[in-house]
Amino acid sequence: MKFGVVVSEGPYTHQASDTAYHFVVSALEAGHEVPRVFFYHDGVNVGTRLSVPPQDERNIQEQWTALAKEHEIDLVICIAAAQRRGMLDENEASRQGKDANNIADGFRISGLGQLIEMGIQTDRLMTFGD
Amino acid sequence: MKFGVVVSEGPYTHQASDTAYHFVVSALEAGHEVPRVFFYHDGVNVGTRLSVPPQDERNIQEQWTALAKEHEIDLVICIAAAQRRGMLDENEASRQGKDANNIADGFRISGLGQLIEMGIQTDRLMTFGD
Amino acid sequence: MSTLHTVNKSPFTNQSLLSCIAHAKAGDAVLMIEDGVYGAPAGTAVADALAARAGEVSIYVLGPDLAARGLDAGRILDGVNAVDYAGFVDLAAKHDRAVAWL
Amino acid sequence: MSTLHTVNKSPFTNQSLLSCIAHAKAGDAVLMIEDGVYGAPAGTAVADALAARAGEVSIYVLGPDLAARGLDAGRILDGVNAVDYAGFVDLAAKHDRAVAWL
Amino acid sequence: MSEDVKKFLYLNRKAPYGTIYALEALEVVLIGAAFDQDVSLAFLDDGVFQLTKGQDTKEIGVKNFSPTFRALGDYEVTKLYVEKESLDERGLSADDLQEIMYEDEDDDWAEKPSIHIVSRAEMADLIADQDVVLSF
Amino acid sequence: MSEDVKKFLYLNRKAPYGTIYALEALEVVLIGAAFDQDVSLAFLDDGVFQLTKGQDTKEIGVKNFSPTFRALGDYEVTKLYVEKESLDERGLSADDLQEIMYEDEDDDWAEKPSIHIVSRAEMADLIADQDVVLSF
Repeated sequence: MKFGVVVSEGPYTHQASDTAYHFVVSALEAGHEVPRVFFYHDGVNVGTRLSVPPQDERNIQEQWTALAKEHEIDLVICIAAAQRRGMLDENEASRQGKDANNIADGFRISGLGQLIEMGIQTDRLMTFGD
Repeated sequence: MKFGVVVSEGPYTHQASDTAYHFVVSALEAGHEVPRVFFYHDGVNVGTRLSVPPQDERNIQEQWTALAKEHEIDLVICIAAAQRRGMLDENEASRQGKDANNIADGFRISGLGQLIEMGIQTDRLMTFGD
Repeated sequence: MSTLHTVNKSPFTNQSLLSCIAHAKAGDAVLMIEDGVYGAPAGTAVADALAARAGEVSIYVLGPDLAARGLDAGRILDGVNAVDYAGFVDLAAKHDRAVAWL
Repeated sequence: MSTLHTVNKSPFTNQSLLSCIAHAKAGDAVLMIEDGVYGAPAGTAVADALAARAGEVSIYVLGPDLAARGLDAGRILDGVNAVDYAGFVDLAAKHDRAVAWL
Repeated sequence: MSEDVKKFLYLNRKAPYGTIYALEALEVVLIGAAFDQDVSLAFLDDGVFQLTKGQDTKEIGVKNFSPTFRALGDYEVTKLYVEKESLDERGLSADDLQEIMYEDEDDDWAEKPSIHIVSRAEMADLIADQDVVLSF
Repeated sequence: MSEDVKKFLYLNRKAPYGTIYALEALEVVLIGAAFDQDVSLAFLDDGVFQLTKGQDTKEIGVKNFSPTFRALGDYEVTKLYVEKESLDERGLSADDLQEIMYEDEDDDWAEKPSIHIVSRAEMADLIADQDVVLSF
């Protein structure tokens, strides 16, 4: 079965991104597919490569990046939500005249259409938020 | 009278940073002092210079930067909360081996001691959060 | 010695307003801000709980947040007074401490 | 055709669990996760509301979240079953849609 | 209805302005309208506050997005369900909500109301009839 | 007590792990302890869940910070007030909470409990007695 996953809250601040991660790991272990995870609202903050969590805590961004690489999951950060919250990739930074970008490896920025498409193309849509 | 102000939620996501801004503006207009605003929890995200809000919305970071400049308000972002959430200044970025930083003009990163000090040195502590 | 309590959550979703008024003391003030202003109108499922304390505790609501949400100031509970941001500052200055019921 | 409902907020603070069980239909499942697991123990102020629907609606709680919060699995309401993350996935696959009561 | 069309429900349970969920939900609805799915919007619990008329956000300095609901008909989003029990608890009636109309192309472009007041039981039936539920 | 010492109260009303507020509140308490103020911690509403014993976060992959409460005595943070009504509503009693002790330097280092179960009225009095209240 194909699962689509939405993550709506920021890392560490809310448990949503952790629960989503454990859900996706278990779904893949059970033989299901997770073609895409869509990060919306404060969920876009999961994709920053600038976070430095304490050494005895999990690194949420690195967990997602590694999982996506291993299982070819498309990690999409919503562009409209990202712009408000200061999440930019190299292209966006240059287009907006900003002098830095902060998107981590394995994440890409795209539009809300990717969320709707995920809802159409998967069998179940799971939302993790607040 | 001296007011200390804590902002605990991120910009746009929650109204807390807006309400805090209007409170500080009104306090200054009434002749009170606001020596420091302390950004904690997701409040640290107020200080990113990479946000690009829609043109018909307020720019929360720029509002704070301008107000701080005009009234010499010390805008402090908590370092521990900032590290988890990927908010870094140039020093921190270099110390942590990160290739970019994102703190806006007028904000500085410092420790939680600045919050306690603000509580000791002001007459009223106001908290805006969720 | 008295306290200004602020509540910023809808009382239909969150228990903060009820907890706040259960802990406020006679002579304190409660100010509803942000989504907390939904507690102000008369005729709701939470109005009685608030009205029951409106004698010994002064109840205020932030006018700009009321207007934003389309709540008619004419429909708020008797004894609840609207203030603007300057009035919010005055309340904070007048009471000895501020407690946010987040 | 049935629904998996998820609730992730403490029922002592937030109305989501009550709204969820008021909208769940016979044959649906409700899974409490994250801070939602505080709804699972017996003997609380919200236990009766949940127990009243535990016959026609299947009630589950996420075991890892229970353990994190120090809630003894032996004290949860009769008729509420604990699942792990794999069980969560199975519930999502088995029902026709998932609804998150955020 | 073609097999490629799914029933999408936007579940709105939060008040506007205090948090951004209501605004960002509306942004999804507008983008989603281009995908020609069978779209409904549900407003229950504090979500019913999104539709109140007379919203004036000038003094809080935040953009008033409530007029956008009146434009939904132009995007062929014409089914807005509002729960009566949620209105009642909040001291609201249908008269306190904005009038939101659409032109029915199947009925000689007659103007019709987009908002339908439904009972809690009908809301439960609506949820149970969906393929995809997006929660805000 | 010197005039430079203020009464600081940390107001804890949220459960642990679902959100970060409880953990980040504790981080403030630890740093704040160095400032030699008169510090109290209040646990009410869902905040009482922070102190439950037997927390095991291994499976959710999040750090268990509950042992840190037992170290507060070493930081001279020795006044933890827990509201009885909040415990009751949640089906909890004092026995469900961690034992948190400190050594009283004014009483020949006798071991004493840091947790005091108080009524709602006493909690209201405690709040009304503070100079600075930090809310989490």
